[in-house]
Amino acid sequence: MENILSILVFFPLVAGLLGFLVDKNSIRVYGIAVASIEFILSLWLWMLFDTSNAGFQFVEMIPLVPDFGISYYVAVDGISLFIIIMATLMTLIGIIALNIEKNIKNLIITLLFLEVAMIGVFVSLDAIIFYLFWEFSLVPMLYIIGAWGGERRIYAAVKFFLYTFAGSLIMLIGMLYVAYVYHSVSGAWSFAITDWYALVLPFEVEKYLFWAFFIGFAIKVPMFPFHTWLPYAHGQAPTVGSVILAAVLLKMGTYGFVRFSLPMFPDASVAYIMPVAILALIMIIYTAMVAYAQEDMKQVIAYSSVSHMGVIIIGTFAMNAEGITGSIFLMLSHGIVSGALFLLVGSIYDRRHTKLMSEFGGLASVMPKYALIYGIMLMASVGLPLTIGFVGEYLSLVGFFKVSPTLTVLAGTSIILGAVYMLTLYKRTFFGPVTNDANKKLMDLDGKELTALVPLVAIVIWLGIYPKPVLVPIDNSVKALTSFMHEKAHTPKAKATILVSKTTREVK
Amino acid sequence: MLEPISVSLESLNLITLSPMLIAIGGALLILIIDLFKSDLDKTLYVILTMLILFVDFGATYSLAINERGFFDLMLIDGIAVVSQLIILIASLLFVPLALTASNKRFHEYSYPEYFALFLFMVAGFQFMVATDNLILMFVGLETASLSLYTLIAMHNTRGAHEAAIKYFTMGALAAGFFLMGSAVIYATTGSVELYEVAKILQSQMDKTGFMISALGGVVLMLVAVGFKVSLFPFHMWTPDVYEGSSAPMAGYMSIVPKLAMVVVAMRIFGVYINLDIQAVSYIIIIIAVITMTLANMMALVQNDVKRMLAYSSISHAGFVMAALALGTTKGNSSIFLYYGFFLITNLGAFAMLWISRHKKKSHHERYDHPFSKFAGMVSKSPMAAVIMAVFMLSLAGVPPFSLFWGKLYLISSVVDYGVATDEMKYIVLAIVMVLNSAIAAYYYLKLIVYMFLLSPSEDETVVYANQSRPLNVIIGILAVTTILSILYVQPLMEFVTYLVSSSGY
Amino acid sequence: MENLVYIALFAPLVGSIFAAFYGMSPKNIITGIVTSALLFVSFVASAILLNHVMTVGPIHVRMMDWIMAGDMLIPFGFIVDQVSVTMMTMVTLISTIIHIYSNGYMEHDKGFNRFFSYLSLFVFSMLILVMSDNFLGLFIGWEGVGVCSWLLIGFWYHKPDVTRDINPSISPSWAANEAFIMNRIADLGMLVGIFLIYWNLGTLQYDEVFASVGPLENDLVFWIGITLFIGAMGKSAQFPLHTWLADAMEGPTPVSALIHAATMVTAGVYLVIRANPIYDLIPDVGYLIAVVGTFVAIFAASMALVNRDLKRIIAYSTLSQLGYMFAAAGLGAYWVALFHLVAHAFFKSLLFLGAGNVMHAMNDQLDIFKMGGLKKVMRWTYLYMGVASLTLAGIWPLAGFFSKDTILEVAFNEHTYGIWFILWITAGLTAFYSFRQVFLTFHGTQRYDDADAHPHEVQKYVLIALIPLATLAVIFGGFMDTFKTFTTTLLPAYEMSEHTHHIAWMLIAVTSAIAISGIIFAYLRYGKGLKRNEKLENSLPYRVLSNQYYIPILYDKVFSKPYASLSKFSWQVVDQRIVDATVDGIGGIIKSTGDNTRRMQTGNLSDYLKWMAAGALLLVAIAFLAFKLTQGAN
Amino acid sequence: MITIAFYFFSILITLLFLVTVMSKNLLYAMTSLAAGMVLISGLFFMLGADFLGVVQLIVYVGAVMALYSFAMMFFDASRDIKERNGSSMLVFALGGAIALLLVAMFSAPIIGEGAVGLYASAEGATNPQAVGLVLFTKYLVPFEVAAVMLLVAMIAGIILAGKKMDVSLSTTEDESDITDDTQGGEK
Amino acid sequence: MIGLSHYLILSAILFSIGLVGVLRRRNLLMLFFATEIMLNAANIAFAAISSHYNDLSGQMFAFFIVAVAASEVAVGLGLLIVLHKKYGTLDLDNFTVMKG
Repeated sequence: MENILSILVFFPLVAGLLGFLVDKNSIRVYGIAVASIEFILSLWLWMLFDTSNAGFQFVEMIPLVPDFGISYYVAVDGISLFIIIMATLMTLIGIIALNIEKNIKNLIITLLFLEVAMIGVFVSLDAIIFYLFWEFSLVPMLYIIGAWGGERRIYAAVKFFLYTFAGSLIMLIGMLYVAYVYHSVSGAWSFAITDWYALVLPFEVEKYLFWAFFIGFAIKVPMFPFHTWLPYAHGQAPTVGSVILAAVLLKMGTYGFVRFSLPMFPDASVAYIMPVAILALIMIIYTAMVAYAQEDMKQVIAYSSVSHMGVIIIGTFAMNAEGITGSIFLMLSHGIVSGALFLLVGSIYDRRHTKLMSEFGGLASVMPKYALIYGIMLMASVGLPLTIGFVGEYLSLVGFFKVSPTLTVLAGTSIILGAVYMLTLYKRTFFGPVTNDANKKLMDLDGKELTALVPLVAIVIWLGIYPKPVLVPIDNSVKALTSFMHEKAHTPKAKATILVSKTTREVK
Repeated sequence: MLEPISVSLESLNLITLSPMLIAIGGALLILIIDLFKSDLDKTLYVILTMLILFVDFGATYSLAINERGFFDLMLIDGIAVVSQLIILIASLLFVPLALTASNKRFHEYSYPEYFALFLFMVAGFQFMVATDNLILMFVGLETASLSLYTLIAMHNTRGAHEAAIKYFTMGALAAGFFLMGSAVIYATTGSVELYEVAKILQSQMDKTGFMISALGGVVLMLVAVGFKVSLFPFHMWTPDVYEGSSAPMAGYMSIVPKLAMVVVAMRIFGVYINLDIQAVSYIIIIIAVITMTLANMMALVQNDVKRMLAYSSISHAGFVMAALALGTTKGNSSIFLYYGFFLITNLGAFAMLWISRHKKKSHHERYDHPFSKFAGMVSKSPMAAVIMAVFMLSLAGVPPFSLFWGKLYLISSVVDYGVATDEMKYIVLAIVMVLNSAIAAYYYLKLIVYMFLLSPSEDETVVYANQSRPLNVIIGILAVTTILSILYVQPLMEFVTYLVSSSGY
Repeated sequence: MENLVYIALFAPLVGSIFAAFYGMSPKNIITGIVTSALLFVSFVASAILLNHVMTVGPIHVRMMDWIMAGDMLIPFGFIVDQVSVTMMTMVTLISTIIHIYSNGYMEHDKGFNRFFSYLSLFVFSMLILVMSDNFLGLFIGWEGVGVCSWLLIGFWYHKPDVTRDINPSISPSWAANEAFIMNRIADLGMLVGIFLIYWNLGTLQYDEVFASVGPLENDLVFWIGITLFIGAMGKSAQFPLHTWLADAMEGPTPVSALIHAATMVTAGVYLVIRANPIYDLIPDVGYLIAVVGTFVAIFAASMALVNRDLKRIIAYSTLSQLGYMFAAAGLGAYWVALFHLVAHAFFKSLLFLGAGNVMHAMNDQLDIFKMGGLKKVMRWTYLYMGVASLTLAGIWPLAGFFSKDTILEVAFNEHTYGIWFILWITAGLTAFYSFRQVFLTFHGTQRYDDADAHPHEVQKYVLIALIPLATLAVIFGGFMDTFKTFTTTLLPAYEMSEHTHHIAWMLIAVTSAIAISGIIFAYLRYGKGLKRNEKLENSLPYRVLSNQYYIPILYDKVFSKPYASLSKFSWQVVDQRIVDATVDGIGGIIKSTGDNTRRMQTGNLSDYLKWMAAGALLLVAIAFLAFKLTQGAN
Repeated sequence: MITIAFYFFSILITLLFLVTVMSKNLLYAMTSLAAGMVLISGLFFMLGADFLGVVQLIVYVGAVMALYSFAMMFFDASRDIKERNGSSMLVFALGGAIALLLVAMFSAPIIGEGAVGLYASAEGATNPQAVGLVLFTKYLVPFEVAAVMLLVAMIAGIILAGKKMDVSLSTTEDESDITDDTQGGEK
Repeated sequence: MIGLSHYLILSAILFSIGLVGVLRRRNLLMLFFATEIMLNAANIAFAAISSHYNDLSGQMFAFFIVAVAASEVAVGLGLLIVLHKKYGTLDLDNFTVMKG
């Protein structure tokens, strides 16, 4: 099963193309079947994965354009493995929970193509192939938002596309720059990230490249002040779009930082911890406030995503294994939790066709199951211990504390402000008397919705209590990363900041 | 009396002339056939033209490179071959677009002269790129241009007439500038042959007047080049002419005349750039940046797809010129690569417009292809909408579609140059280029938005009135090559780079 | 024994999950019975463990790994030592009683099953809190009790929001959110403390931390102490994070008794006691804690003086007693603090449960001005509340006497006479407000309308269930010496100096005197019934006190409202009109440039030609520029 | 002598061309254009380019002017031309600026010193002979291309001026178009 | 003595006159006249440089320019005839449908 990664990438593609032949009344089942197979394949990948090996596994390399150093080069390590699994899972959940009748065939096929792009991004070790999937992921998302979205869907979709497109093009220049530097050093062209890792660049160069990549990733994350596309995208996207956008697409940005910025430019990353952290802090605090001011439930969650992504960034730039592991775990947890929250908002929207909090109130007595699951996800979102949200948030903060206690305290306000907006949302929506007659007869969650949500609840609790099977492989790869960065860094400050862990662990 | 001159036939290396002679001969053949029997169907001529072009292609392909012929007048180097090949491929794809649904739909295809003129034009372009003699360049250019004016006018609509007259008049003015530029070069160096020019310029590098003449020549030449390649502010004919002429012709014009002129520019400006006269690079870069930026912005606000594509092709020309200013092998190869990919995509896009062409302007009083015509296409004919979207995404530079690779390589060449010379300016140029790509993405998206995201208009007229099997085949070929470009990037890159580098560009 | 640890810990969780399965179905008595029984099991296990710890020694179990990253390894580990087993026994005992009590109290509530699920979950969290062997484990419990508190305060979530004039707590859901958020503020402090410990000591296990904290730089220990105390302040509702506790009375009364009197709110004290090796190193912080505690003691007592709300009065008294505990802990008398904690738990929950009976009888009427004369109908309750109030007031020989008096002695012993004096005054106030409440409720004439309420005694089994509490409230003082020897095997043994020992009897006398005078004053004032004094009620000090020093309003004005409007500003102005408008503005500029430049495309050939000529000139200009540029470069 | 002739010719040519450019009357314009071209051939003779002078006379004055006159007759251009010459200031400014620049450029010492004519006239050959020698060896290809170009021009002229353009097939509806529209389906 | 630069300057002046004509004229026929002037200006320059260097390339160039000019006239007039036939006017102000 050495080429399981290729199967993972191309199975949905083939399935998507063949999907055109499937009758539109049966396409839902087709979609669920394909997504399930893909999910099982990704679980199988986990089975086959050697958790004690911190390096890249299942490496496949086929030269595509040898003269220009482009090759189909894919592999996974602990860092990407679980994001892939999450991507397949969230796609499956998204398709299960799908509640759209219009053009469903197109939607399902588009989702499958999107899955290709998502998995492609996380398995690619060739910058151009990475970029290819990265850019290509925009297209299905554009279609999903634009075709099945709300009133201002076109504005939102186009904004999403152009914003990320512009950012990633700047990143492309950075990639070409690195490629040329590699070429001038080694005499051969290569876009393989592992080759690039070996490049030790002077700080002067690193700093420009760092910012070039930064822009690409920051827009995707999205970091303040590049975040304004996100509320529109989320606000207008159909549920499944929001779920995948929040769960997976945003993670591409933070994953990019871990995969590219840190190991390639350790010195610049360290040198710019402060500016990046300050942006992240603004994300955390400012967007939490903005979230508090929202009137639309979905917008609250959209802004809360930005806020949480700030914590992920903080963790990533902690430059120690605790922080980076935490940030990657937080990516997973945020993916699952925000995905679930979007699903939940989607189900109420399906019932009432509004997401305004003022329209609701007292839902807890009308829809207890809904309120329960919402409550669990809310608690996970605010980082309650023993839910998935705590582990990552705690590790990210603890990691960054080593870098700057003061900023960590400020970043830590996310646990307060997060509680403020989330609880306010919950109070306004679920508590109080049922004042609106339209809410009195609302149906509680149906079987389909429960099928989608209950596994997520299970994961939220399972990984909150026993994160070890996931945490250890991530941690092993991150430790390898940090020690590599430490080795590579040449400025004294970077050497001092990047911590190398001493302990190694295994999942039994 | 004078001594008779004896010239051996071998020294003439007549083979270098063969591709053009085939085209000219073919044109004459068509004229003769028409002379004998006048009511033959256009399909005959289409296929005949394709065959001739095919033979021409073969002849070009088999040319040995870095050969001179006919008293050193003909120059078959790498870029001559590669540009001719691209021109011929574009022509081969263009001609069958005449095979629209019914026999006598559009004016120009009703006359065999159209095909003859087309072949003459191809020959003209081939002459243009296969020489480094300014005279032959000029004569080739004019032959091609005069044919082209006529071909445009033969579409015989009000727009076509207007387009032809605009193009013609501006072309005449541009020719004047070309001539004055040549005169300056000739005055400076006493030669109209570029290799000779280069030699003399090199020996004059330290002269005070040199810079003036160099820049003067460049400026005047650049007006002419700018006109043909459509650089700001010499681009003004482009949108009008594209709008007025038939869609395939517009698509063709966005590639072939431009490419031919780019080759000429490469030869002329290459002389200066190779002498490391940086000012020339700067002029070209500045004009290229202005071109791509302004054209993009104007494309943004268009209401007609064809006109939008016209502006977009102006912007692409700006891209190409930026790479040209580098004077590196990679830069020059990237230009051909870019045009190769651009050819596939852009011709595809225009072909899609072509099959949607109505004789009556049903959706807009002026435009043939207003955006609103494509509203909700995905529900009317999903396959066509998807194909058009692929072309648009490719134009926007979204991977993995073909133009992405062209863009990648082209920007890479700019970045390389910047890194190699340690000049931040070139990195900034690259950033400007990518930002322009991002702006450009907006208007390409606009069409996608219309096709996929908006609901169809009430108007139930069929959009693809011009559809026919040959057109479908052509579009299919173009779409497949656009989508699967990753599979042939490597050989293409290898081939182009080999040809370009082997002749020292 | 390990199994017993797990039984003690997980029995409530099992009960909670069991009840949760019935959470959405109508009332089912079985949930009440099962959860109560399981809690009893937990209590029994705890008691056996108590015995085991007493006779054999502490037990340390490690269940599994939890978080690991980098060099960090956090296990689920549980320690049953003198301190935790004391807490466990106390918690499980009171919880069991309250579970039984709730069977009666919540009899008619729709959310009966849900209630038991929450309540048992709370006990589980509390047990995690006290049993955990590391700081992060404690934090799990810490947050867990916070959530349960949120759930339980907001148990009657369906009540609408009203203005502060009608109900100072606005609504249960509002109070729940307030409690959660305030606690979160403190939790951040606690997290920072945990971070500090981790990065400086490399571990979060109590034993390792306490073993290695000594050589640490004093500044760091100082900060660790401060931040952990900030955490404690939130959970134990110390000033300025105290407002939530009074509002938390919106929850059902058993909840108030369990969470907001006996257990959760004492978690802060527990933390300080648990972290005593740290605080021993930093007496300054200890002193600060004592000062804060003292301040809160009198501060809360003063608010209780004038309050008319039955439950709020008890809540303030809880706050005040927490202040005592902190004072003791801060002064280094950890075992005294723990002793007061346990004693307080018994009598305060008793008091609350009694109040619950009254509420039940009065149809949820809480205003003591509208009660009176209930003695006749609720004899048992009267008895319970009387005993509890006497204990609270610190009357010999009840439990409160011993614990409170020892605290005062400690304050005296430390030569912190200011603290002693204030606590002494507070003792008087405590006696006064406790009996003000008792008298107004049970004595005097009937002031309620029969149409609204038909006071009656609660179910028998409920009353019986309260007996252990009442007994303990009475006799617990007698176990003081046993308690001391037991806990001081772990905690530092605090010994009074010779001098204090000598004048101890004098201190006792003084303290008892003020307590008794407080009671007498209350009797004189209220014993015969309510005589309202309009002038006094309208005086400024009275209004300040009855409005809780206007602090909630101040918080509202200074924090909530500005935060809300700042948030709105951030969204509508900064985000939409600045950040997003910039993005759209760039797009707009590009577009309008396009619109403007396309105008040069006039369609007129002559203009095009002119542009060409102009372009040639432009090129010349550029050429000149480029020429200059390159010349400059050369 | 040559100086006088040069200035005589130059001034006259300039004036005549100015008339061409400025005159409102088509006839005047054309006549002065023709006259100017004749005089230019004089300059060619002065420069020793006899053959070119003759070609200039024959092609320009003969052929081109004849074409223009035919066209003029066709267009009925006896009246004055009404033109809207709005922004003449701009025009002259542009023209003047370009003139200045070109003059400045040409006044600079731009002549390359190392430059040697590659195709000097053969010893003892007259100009036409020398031209012929170069034209039919080195420049035979352009010569032939020019022939093709003239052929193109001829075909273009025939098509454009002839009847073939009278009815446009690109706008008249043909049958299939109508059926397409009525059927409303894709083919 | 008349040198090369005299001719070149004359050529420049004539070129500019032609340019002014091109820019100024609205009647397409008149405009074509002006383009002829420009081509002729170039011819003078080529002839003069050619004689300066004693090199025939310039004359060749001029010769081809004459040929090009003739062809342009043919095509241009053809276009004008079409326009005149269809629209009855040669004023370029009437051909401004396509713009923007």
